[in-house]
Amino acid sequence: MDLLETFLTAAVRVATPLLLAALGETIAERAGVINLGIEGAMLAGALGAALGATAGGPLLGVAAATAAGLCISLLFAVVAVRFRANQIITGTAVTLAAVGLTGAIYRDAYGAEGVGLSLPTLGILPVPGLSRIPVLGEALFAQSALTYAAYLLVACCWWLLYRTSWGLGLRAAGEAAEHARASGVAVARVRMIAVLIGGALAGLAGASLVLAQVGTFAEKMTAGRGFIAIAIVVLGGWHPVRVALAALFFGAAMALQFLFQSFLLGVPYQLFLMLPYLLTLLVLAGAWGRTRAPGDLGRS
Amino acid sequence: MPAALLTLTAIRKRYGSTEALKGADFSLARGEIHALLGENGAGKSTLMKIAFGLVQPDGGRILVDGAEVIIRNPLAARRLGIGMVHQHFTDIPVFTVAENIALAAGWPPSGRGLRDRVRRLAEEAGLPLDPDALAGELSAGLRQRLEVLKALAGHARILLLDEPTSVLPPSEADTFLGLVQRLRDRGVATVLITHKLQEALAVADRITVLRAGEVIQTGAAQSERPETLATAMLGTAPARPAPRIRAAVGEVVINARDLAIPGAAGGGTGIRNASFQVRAGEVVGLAAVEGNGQRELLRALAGLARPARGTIQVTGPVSFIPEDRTSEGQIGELSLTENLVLSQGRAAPWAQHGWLDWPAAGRRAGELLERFDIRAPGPDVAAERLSGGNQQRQIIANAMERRPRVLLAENPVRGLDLRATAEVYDRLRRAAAEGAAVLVHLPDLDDLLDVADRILVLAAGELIPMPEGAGRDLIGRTMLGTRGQAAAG
Amino acid sequence: TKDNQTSEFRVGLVTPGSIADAAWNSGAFAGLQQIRDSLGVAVSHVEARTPAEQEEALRTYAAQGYSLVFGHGFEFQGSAERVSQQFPATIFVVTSGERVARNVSPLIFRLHEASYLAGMVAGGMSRTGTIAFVGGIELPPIKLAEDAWVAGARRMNPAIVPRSTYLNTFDDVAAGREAALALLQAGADMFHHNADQAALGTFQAVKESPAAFIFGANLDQSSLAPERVLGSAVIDLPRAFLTVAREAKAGGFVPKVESFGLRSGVIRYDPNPALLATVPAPLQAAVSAARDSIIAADTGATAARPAQ
Amino acid sequence: MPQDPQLRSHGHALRTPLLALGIGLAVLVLGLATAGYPPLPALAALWRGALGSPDAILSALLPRAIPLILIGLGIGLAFRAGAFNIGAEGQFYAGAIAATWVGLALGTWPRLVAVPTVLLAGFAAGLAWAAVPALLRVRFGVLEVISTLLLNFVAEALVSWMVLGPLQESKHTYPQSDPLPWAARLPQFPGSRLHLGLLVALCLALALWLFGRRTLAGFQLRAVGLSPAAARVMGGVRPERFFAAALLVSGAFAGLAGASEVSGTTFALFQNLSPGFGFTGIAVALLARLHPLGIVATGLLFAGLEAGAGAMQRDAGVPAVAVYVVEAVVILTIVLADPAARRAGAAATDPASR
Ligand SMILES: Nc1ncnc2c1ncn2[C@@H]1O[C@H](COP(=O)(O)OP(=O)(O)OP(=O)(O)O)[C@@H](O)[C@H]1O
Ligand SMILES: Nc1ncnc2c1ncn2[C@@H]1O[C@H](COP(=O)(O)OP(=O)(O)OP(=O)(O)O)[C@@H](O)[C@H]1O
Ligand SMILES: [Mg+2]
Ligand SMILES: [Mg+2]
Repeated sequence: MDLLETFLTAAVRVATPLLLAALGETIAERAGVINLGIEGAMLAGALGAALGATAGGPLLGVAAATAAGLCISLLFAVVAVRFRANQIITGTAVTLAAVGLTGAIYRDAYGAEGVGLSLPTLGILPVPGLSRIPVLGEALFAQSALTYAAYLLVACCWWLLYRTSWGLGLRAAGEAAEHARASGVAVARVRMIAVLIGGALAGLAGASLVLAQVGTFAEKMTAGRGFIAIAIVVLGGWHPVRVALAALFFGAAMALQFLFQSFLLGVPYQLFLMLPYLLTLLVLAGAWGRTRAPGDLGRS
Repeated sequence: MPAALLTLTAIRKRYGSTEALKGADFSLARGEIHALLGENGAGKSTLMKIAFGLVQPDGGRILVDGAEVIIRNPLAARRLGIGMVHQHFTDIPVFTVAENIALAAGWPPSGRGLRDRVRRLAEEAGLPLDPDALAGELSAGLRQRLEVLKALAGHARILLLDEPTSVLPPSEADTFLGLVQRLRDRGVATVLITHKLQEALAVADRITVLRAGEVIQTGAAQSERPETLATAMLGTAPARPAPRIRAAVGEVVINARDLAIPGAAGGGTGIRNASFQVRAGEVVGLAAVEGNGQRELLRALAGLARPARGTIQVTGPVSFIPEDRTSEGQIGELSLTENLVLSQGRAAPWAQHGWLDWPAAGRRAGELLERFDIRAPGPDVAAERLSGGNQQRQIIANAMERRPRVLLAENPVRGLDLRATAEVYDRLRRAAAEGAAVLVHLPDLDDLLDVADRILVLAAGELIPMPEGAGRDLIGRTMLGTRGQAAAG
Repeated sequence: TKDNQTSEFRVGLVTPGSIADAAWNSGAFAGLQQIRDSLGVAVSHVEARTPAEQEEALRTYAAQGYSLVFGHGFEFQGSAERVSQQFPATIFVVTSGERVARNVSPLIFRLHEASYLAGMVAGGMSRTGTIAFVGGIELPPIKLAEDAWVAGARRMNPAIVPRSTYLNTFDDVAAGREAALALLQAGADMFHHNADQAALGTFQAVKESPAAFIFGANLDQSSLAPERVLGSAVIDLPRAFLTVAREAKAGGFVPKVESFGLRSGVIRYDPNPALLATVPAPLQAAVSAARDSIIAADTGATAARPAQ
Repeated sequence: MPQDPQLRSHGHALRTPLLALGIGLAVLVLGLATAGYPPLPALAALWRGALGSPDAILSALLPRAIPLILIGLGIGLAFRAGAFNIGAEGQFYAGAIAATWVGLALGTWPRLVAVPTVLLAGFAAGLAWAAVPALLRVRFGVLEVISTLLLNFVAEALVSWMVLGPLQESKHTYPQSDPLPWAARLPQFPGSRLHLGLLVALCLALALWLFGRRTLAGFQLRAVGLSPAAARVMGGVRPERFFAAALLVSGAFAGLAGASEVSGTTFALFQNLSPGFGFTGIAVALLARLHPLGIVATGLLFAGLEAGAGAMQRDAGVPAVAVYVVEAVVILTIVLADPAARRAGAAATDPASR
């Protein structure tokens, strides 16, 4: 494998959890709900994946992760949508709760001082034929099953948002809740479901970190990916396909950071750490910047 | 009398200290057009919102087809076959026309079918509209068409129309009312709220008058005359129209030369070429079919848009009354006092050196409530709590308060009842008499001829001054122009 | 009287991070529990992430009359000195600290001595001639460990090419893996780390690659990848903590630089017995000789910080 | 009857969080008991840590509250104008870096001049850091919600580089700066960790309150936040100016918080100076419904909660992870218990560009 292939493969791999979480957040935000709790849902998903995989292998891990993400976002949905509490505060608190709960459950299950869990992982599943395509084949088609699931979910999200009545109502609820209501959309219910879908996808993102990448769990291991996913949603202009591209862009910038550190010596590493964010700002200042948020985003 | 399709009995609704409805009874028969009249703030919209599930009543009963129902939300209303055109636009601005209609009708949002379906609907209704235009970029008149199409798309048996014609020019209003009559023939029952008595008398089968939350009378339309209706609405005989004031014309206050202004993104021609002057003491009418550049022209004069070419000279305080009151004319969350303070800026007596004297502003806002006959519990109430017409009065009051040298008004009587409309016309004339240059656009040419001293016609982006005393026919023909039809549709 | 004494002598621990990190902080917590169990004294722990919280925590322990307070990291040095002036009756121990004050005592772990030995093994065993180090944040003890690891490898193979990546986090396991994957691409086949839990990802990457090996840090980490961990540079934190606490409880504690190296037994290079056979005997002998000479050169507990 | 929930009654703004706190504590007792920790000792520790003694108040509660109040005030101002600044974390670090840099150079200056200079440096640096998103928004239409977030990560890397590079202490060993000279340090209340930054924060809260309540500009700023279109058409103001100014000032307040933290609490630059002040600051501002005096109250509330949380670990053996849950429960209960706070900032947290 040459360097370019390594880089592209790493980009897609790094992008996968970001993409999954960002897709879920796209759905929630299109419905008008900004959910800062997805960082917590992702973390819950990671722990769910670890517990599930310990108990019954990677597939159970994926299922448990999805369920855990769902549970955490149910808490968010009840407080922020059902009771219409402020979404930002609620999301912050839900993430805090998830950090605490996952830590407590992890310590309870594996011991107070932590262990280096070693879990069965999903492994790489090359698509016959396609993975042989020069340059891009390896990057796109020699990944874990969860990466392929993410591709599929991009299409699903697009179809849901733009090709179904329910998606139309969802977007209306995000643009102008009162008007949507006057047009017969059950705003609260739609938002609730959107948040839950977002939570399930964030859980899946946690699963991909644990089961497709590191094969272990650690406290706070999501390390802010939920917030980066939110940035990706904005960068992608709240459109699933562009969100996918934005996630790939971010994945690429992060992968580049590690390659630079490994190959370029003598440059302060902090400069590389800034790289993904500075690149994104540059892209935003260029043609991609003029995005428009859903009109009623964040209004509970 | 045919069986009642929708019956509202003893409906009560209270907003804080305001009793919007005090036990109102209303019934809509199968296949009738039932006009609902009343002054601004009488409770018409509230009654209809209750029938549509947007507002829950404090008391009373609702019957549909003789069976008692609870209408918890608009979805429930839709299921019962009720459609509504709201007094304010309720579209999703970033959706296309087709998407907005699909949303309201529960149609799937895309696929080849939708566009054709929408086109067919628009043609059948006689309200052509581009399915791919963005709702937010439509002019007010076209947005109103969209509202109507949304209500029609659901195949409602009961149509609640809250001032559907208030922003439509007379020709379109006629088309629309013809449509309502055709729908009646197909068995659709309609409630028509309007402030235009002629409309009600022309198309309605029955007329109900609401005053201060109570039904004053209901009866067959044939037995009514405008005077009796007006008396019922007001509680007293209507005052005679004030004599028309004619002021001496002074120096040039607006001087525009070789203007070109790009049209709004959603269509409309913009201004290609306009040169004109308005002098102090004149009321100049801007006659134009929707989308012919009047919006752009008024905004450029108000300093809100920059012309692509040409010069504008405007002297002295400018007041601009925008067409869409909810998004630009006021801030609904703010109180009347706060809206007043915002509209007056630094020049106001309560804003000495940038420090605010709220009590002084509040007192002034209270005075304006009296002077402009704004029905509100007090100046501290949020503007959004007022009825539509009272919101409009408040906006006009604030605009006048600046003692403008230049008064630009875009359909300032939108949603006003008869008396208030007459008052506004009178105020425009009096402002001119006190030395202002007034430039006003109204969709109704007759009204415009009534209020204006002379007329400027905008057609296809060109400005054509009319000779003094030009007749209705000449102006109407010029508006439609040889050079191009309206961009609308 | 014994009861009286135990109720008076209380030990507090402030960690800069989670005690479930299976490394730096969990070792300290284990040490605290050992103090409680072995000495029968009351103990207390608090996690404090920022300098402000850390000073507040030290101060609160002192104000509550704790006799011995551990600040677990170099970052406690400044705040311990400030607080100690107001609370002379409390002994403050700063792990990886720098200076002695009247009642402030630094505890220095010369983990780099063990990392040096690990580096020797890596240098001797590397086939590609490239070795890699994954660091959390570039803290002094971590940088020292990296430098020693490189020096050890150079000793066995002067042409060795060292690579390193800093993650700027100790939490992000996935970053630990990505860094290792990039380093593998750069040709590295021997890994060492000092990134606490983030290094779990590095272990995973090494496990997945056909021919790479890794050396653990802080704890004996052979169990994380029994086939791939050649050895670990170990700090026996409980043993060190207990040593200090016992002395302090006995009443004879004189603040001094407590420095632990290979000689003390607190720092060790523990080879993975399962893989010992793969390490050539001459290399093993060289490592033993190096360890002995380091121990021989160590003059005692009051050794100053190693030269920077 | 209908009242503007945001401004009218200050008593109310202060009362509801206290009421909510009571309900939160009740939920807390249940939670602790379920998790197997005796609730009473834990609650007693919470109380002791936050308010239990003069020392707790002066050395734990109040010093913690200072950065939260300063940052909350700035965020409150920005949100009011509709500027969704979630970059206070980065602006805080920018201020801390500048304050350290300037402070280290001022050893020979008289304290009366040096300290204000240091604070001013932080203020200016926070302002400059916020100028980037302001410019990006006004010139290129980049939503500030994303640019401020991204700049947080940049600032964190920057401070990490500073403490290992240009600002590293003179022996070049530790990732921290040299301690600030005495002249550059904010005076402390004798025998405690409380410093004069509190006074600065309180004065600014008062000033902001007056600004919002009594000045035309403050009122126009709020109008811009509620409806830029109406503020422009009807109010004749230029919304982008208010928007940008609010964003800049809010950055400056966060920068000032960074300077006050360095100059009053840690006396040196560290890379983990902030435990997430920028994000807690958002909650502080929203919970106070963006009201400046309310922000003082909610800042104290959060500071008390965190100081008390430390005590729960220390004195009641509740582990740190459980303490996170406790904090989350309290916050959630507060937002649920206070319907006005629920609506609060619903408009303000709207990052849409309208
Ligand atoms: N604009 C809005 N934004 C968010 N939530 C809203 C909005 N309007 C109403 N709600 C919430 O929605 C619920 C009811 O409104 P809605 O009509 O959307 O649903 P519904 O169909 O009545 O509910 P259900 O799902 O129980 O049938 C209430 O809980 C209310 O708090
Ligand atoms: N949301 C609300 N909060 C408080 N008061 C309200 C609210 N909506 C309506 N009102 C009050 O109820 C009364 C009736 O209002 P309504 O909108 O029904 O009047 P209307 O007859 O439709 O008037 P208009 O012709 O001006 O539209 C008015 O006094 C109005 O101020
Ligand atoms: Mg009405
Ligand atoms: Mg009306």
